[in-house]
Amino acid sequence: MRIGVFVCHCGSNIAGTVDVERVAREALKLPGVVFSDTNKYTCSAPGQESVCSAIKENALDRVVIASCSPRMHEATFRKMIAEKTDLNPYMLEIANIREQCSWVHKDREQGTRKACDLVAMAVAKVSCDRELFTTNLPVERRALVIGGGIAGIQAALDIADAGFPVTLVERESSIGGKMVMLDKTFPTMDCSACICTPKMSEAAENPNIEIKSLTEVESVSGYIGSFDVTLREKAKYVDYDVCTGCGLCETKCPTKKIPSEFNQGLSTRTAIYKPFPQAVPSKPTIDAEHCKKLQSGKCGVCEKVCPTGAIRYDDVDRVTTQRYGAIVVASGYELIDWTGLYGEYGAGRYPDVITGLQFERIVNASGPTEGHILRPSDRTEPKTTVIVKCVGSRDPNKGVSYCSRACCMYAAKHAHQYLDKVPDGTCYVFYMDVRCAGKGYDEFYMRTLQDGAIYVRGRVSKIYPEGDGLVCMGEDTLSGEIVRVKADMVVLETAMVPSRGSDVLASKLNVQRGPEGFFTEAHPKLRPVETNTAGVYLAGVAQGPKDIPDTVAQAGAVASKVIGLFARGQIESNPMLSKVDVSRCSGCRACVDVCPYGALGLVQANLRENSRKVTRTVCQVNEGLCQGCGACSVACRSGALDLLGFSDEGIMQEVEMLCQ
Amino acid sequence: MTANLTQQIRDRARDLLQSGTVSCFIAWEPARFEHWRTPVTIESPDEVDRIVVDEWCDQLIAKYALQRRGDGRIGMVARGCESRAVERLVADRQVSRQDVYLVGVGCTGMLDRDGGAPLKKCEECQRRNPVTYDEMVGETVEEPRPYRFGEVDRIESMEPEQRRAFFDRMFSQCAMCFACRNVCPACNCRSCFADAERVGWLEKDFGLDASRYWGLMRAFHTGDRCIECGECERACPMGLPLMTLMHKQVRDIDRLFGPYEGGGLSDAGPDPLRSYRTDDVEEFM
Amino acid sequence: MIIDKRDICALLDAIGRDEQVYVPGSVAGVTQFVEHEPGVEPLLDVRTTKVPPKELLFPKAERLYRWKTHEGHLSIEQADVASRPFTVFGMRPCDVASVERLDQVFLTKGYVDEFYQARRQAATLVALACERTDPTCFCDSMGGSPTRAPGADVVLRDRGDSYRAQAQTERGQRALDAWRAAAPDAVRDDEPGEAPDAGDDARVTCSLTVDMDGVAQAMPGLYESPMWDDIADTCVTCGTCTFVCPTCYCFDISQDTRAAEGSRYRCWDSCMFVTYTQMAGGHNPRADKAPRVRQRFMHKLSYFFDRYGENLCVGCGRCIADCPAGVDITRVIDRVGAEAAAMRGEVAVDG
Amino acid sequence: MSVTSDAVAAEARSRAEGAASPEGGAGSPWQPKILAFCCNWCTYAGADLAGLNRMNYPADIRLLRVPCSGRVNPQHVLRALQDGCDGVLVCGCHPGDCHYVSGNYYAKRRMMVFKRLLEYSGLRPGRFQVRWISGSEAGKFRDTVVSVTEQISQMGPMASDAPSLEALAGADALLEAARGAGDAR
Repeated sequence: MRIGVFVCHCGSNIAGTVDVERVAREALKLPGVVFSDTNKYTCSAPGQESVCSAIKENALDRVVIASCSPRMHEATFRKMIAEKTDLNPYMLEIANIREQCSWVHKDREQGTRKACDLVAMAVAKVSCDRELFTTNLPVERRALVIGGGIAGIQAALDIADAGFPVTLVERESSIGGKMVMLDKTFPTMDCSACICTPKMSEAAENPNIEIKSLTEVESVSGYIGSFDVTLREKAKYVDYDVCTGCGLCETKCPTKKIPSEFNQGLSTRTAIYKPFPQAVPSKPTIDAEHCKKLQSGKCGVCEKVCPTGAIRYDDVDRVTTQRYGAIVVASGYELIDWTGLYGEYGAGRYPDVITGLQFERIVNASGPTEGHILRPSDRTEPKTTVIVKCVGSRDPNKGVSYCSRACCMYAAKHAHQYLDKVPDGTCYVFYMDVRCAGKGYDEFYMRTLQDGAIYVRGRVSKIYPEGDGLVCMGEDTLSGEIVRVKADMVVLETAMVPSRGSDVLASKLNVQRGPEGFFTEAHPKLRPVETNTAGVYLAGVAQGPKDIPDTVAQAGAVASKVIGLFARGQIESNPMLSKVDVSRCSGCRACVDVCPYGALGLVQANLRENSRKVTRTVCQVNEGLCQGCGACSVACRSGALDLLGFSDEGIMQEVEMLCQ
Repeated sequence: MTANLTQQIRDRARDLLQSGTVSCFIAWEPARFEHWRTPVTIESPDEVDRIVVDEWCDQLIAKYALQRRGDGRIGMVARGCESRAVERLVADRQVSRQDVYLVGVGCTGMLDRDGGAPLKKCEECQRRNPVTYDEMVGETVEEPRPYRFGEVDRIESMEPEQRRAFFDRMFSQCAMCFACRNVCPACNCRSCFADAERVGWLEKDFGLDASRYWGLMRAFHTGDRCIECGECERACPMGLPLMTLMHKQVRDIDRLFGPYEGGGLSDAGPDPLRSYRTDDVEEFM
Repeated sequence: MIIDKRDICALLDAIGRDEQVYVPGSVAGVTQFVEHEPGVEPLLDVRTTKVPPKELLFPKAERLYRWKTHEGHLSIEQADVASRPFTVFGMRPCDVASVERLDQVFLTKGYVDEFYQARRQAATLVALACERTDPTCFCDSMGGSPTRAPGADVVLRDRGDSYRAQAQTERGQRALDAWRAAAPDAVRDDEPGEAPDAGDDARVTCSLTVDMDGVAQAMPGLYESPMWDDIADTCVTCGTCTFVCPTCYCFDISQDTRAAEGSRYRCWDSCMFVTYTQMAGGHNPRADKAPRVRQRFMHKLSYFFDRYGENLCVGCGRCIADCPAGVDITRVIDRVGAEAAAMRGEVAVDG
Repeated sequence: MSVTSDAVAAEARSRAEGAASPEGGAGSPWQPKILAFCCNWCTYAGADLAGLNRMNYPADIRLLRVPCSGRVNPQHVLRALQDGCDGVLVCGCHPGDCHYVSGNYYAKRRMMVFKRLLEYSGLRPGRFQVRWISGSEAGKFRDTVVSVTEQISQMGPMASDAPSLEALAGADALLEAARGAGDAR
């Protein structure tokens, strides 16, 4: 063993408090150390040059660099060794004598002594280091996007535009998500459908995008570059290859009184239906739950009227498995069900207490009221409207503790739209705070105030009917007075919550969710669109509440990550992984239970033991999934599992050296 | 234990062997001295009369199933402790439940072959009746579930120095013979960490540090999986009160993470130290 | 020389002033040889101590040498082999016999172990003949006797209220002289005319007996016998039998390495352990239980006999008493006899 | 008690205890030796941040970097305590923030049980501690080091925890009493 120790001055950063020359001299006394040197700035080009030439001249086979934190320059020095010497880059240990020594200890003697210890520990560890090699895992250049809202559509388009095939999976019968239900978008007041539906058709027409509606993810296995995903496409009862989307069936279907999901229950639809005219795929499906033919066998009108014979009452779910290199989670959100939480708002008993999304449909020209603002109960124009913000949001007692972020702006938008369409109307907005951080947002809010919206700071504590209207009671916390407003209609701006089934999806993908249920990004600042499972990315509200611009930006970011991965075509594996010594493994499964990545499995292995062939169940590490945390190596009682790079021997030797 | 239990077990063993239900039958036979018993594995129906099952059968026999793996179904007398040991072996995937055929018997405790006093392990027993079996011979017995943490209470009430002294003396008596491990149904690793020649793993110098390292680590490795059969303590040639380490962990785990099970097959999920809850008690913040 | 039982402690106190004296005692309930402490009565009524006195001559772990590297230079320092004189007081005849076996291993046939030799030469062995035997005792079947301890320097015989001490070697005679000088009040001369007592094999006998006739000769022929599988079926291959055995002498060489220095030591090992024959490349010729169990009995009853003309078993019965699984060497010997007879076609073996 | 046979171990032990005194030898005062296993992503980063902020803390602590607190084997801890460390600290991310999702949850359970076992077997409380310190909690890291160093300094070297002869004698009686029928036959 020929270990070289290089002690860095880091200018005066280290040398100011640590006698680096003494550290280098002391290092020479350590077992295996044949060379030591100091350097002004080891990470600089001349510093690296001197380390590399010392490695060559002294035929060093292991290197310790005593410098700043390994979190700072370990990668730099590994790269240096890999590129400029014949050494394996993993035959390197860093002794952190800057952040954890010279910067925190003033006493030169104590600092020097500690630096000597830290170098000795690194020497002990480097003595146990083994050559490690990265392997290149191929990447299947095909992406799966889960969720066909604007986030999923945008991500799919961006990836597809780069030339890679994408499967866009949507659980509903049309893509478009929530955005396509909106009337206008703040602050520019673009028509939401006008900007969303072209994206939808663009996705439908893109040859690289395959849209699978009424489809859910059944199971996922594998790892980055090579996920095997099983999808379940629910029976549609319509053969899309034959159907032309003429819509005749919809007009003839006798079951017409089903509340329209798209219109938030404010209108009805038929049993064979397209959720809205611009739906993509632009073809109907049969709602089996309400279809007379499927429920009782009597009817069959659609089959009779269909000019192309596309109706298939015997249609079944289709389960397919496909390999993907990357998965984008854009599963979006839904609005909190306020009716179960806010009894004081009538718990849904008053028809004129509606949600923001219902208001969007009412105000929309293609909505149930053709854009006239008419309240649901009697279809009259409300002269006084109250908008209540933070229904569910920022209310840990009843709803969720977080801020849903977009509501301040769409409350302002709703007030603006109302006052625009009902010029003699009065609009009150009850609020806790007005948060309008965003380009042009505060200006929009100010315009709404100029429009005449009356902002009252306070929560509405009760809504009760009086005459043909509703009274909203609450405290104006600025004046301290109790306010009672007689309203004709109340709009509740409800909280965004993770879409249903997020928990199941999270466990299938092995990604984490925060306490509020949104998917957790790998790092809140620096890896905002990645998850802790490599190859799985987050876009849109699935990761946390946000508005459309942020969602689209995030979708673009995700696409760039996926495109980057696909462009490389392969990924270099982290070689510091768990390694199993099958001769010691009992196949007890303790490791499998603790692995957070599902990287360990039990396999039947044919082994040669004591010159005999045996078949036993042993543990196997999936190198694509293992992230090198080492939890398994502790769960393994017999020591069959070890973590390369942080081996038991290396750790024990460090301990022993310290105790020397 | 009923008087004719031996005969009943012999009859069942003979039937099971004759019918081919099992390929062997594990029980006890008399040893050289009166009241001395030794485990026996019977392979032929002609030899079942060697079997004796009475209040002197002090060894736990379940672990002998491991050496018969792959040879067909293994018959076995199963008291509470054997049945729990089988569950442990199943949970640790060392045998499958179908590989063993358990002839259950209710047990009222074993006696010391040299003096006739009840064995300590039996006085602390929580499961006298088998928790799983394929057939029962005789009636189930009453489950007194005696308090088993008296020793733990006593030691916990001591000062650290006294405790250190107690365990220093205890571990200094350890012969490093590994009998505790070799009889323990939870110690079913193919290869034990103590047998690994690794730097810093386990010294062979028979010193106090080595025996403490062995004693504490073995206890920890089995801490969440101990079925409390007390076999380690019975087997220890130095008579060390090893169960005190197990009972300590059993009670801690029970208090910290919910009802202690140990057999590994409860509905509560995997063993306590290979699972977690995000709302676990927090004491390290 | 006569020593009244009530004066034993005073005598030991006196001997203990000049050298270490080890006597049967109890540590936390485990009987073993302990250093005599002034005023503490030895447990001379205990027959075989749980822990044999073997480790006084052959420690569980013993440093052989130390090494050190200093600035690239390696230095080796031999461990000290000298030992100060000591007395083992109250060894039972079987344990004395075990020392004779160890002597064979460590001092004869041209192989002299200097560490053992130093301790052995420093030791004065004082035997205590047995007046009664335990159910597990069978020394008289193994060529020994409860009443005689020919390997001891001094032998004590119980006379009711007193012990009679007789020297059997020069060293023993010097010891008696020293006792007399050190504790004149605790000892007195033999009654005039009292004849030397050589022990009486008929007076004290073991209830447990085995027939050793032809066993050593029969063993090699039983190497492939299925009986070893039967015995191994029961055995749990712990090291209890080997560690409580007064004659088992297997050791391993291990090391204690710390950075720039370290040492090598030898330490007890057990042929019952799977690691005993574990080879560096992973192969293990005795990976299974049966070959290990066979090895133990072959060594005790055949290989050792071939080399030294006696068995590596002195019939102390410790392994029988302590085996957690009830494996019993006397039953193995019986089985060997029966198998051998069967092979000769004399008797059919059953069970 | 076996007297001669403990010599090898006793020497190793006395060396471990001797190691507790600094190289300066008999003249210089005892300084504690404290080993901290720190996870790479949180506590090690927190310690780096403490350095970046030029926080000051006692120099008796040595950090050993591991990828995750879930990588710390109780065997490492026991070994360190036996080999001459006067105190051992295991640090990781806050529960819920583990870089590896759940490693610290496992570490938490393991260490909760193991710490109790160690203290049950006579380790003085404080010698082994576990703390969750995030990458941003440089101050908490500093405060933890200060408080742990303070506690260990007050306790003195590990060797001083060796029980007195009286305690050992008392232990023998307790040990004998703790044996049950059928044991130590």
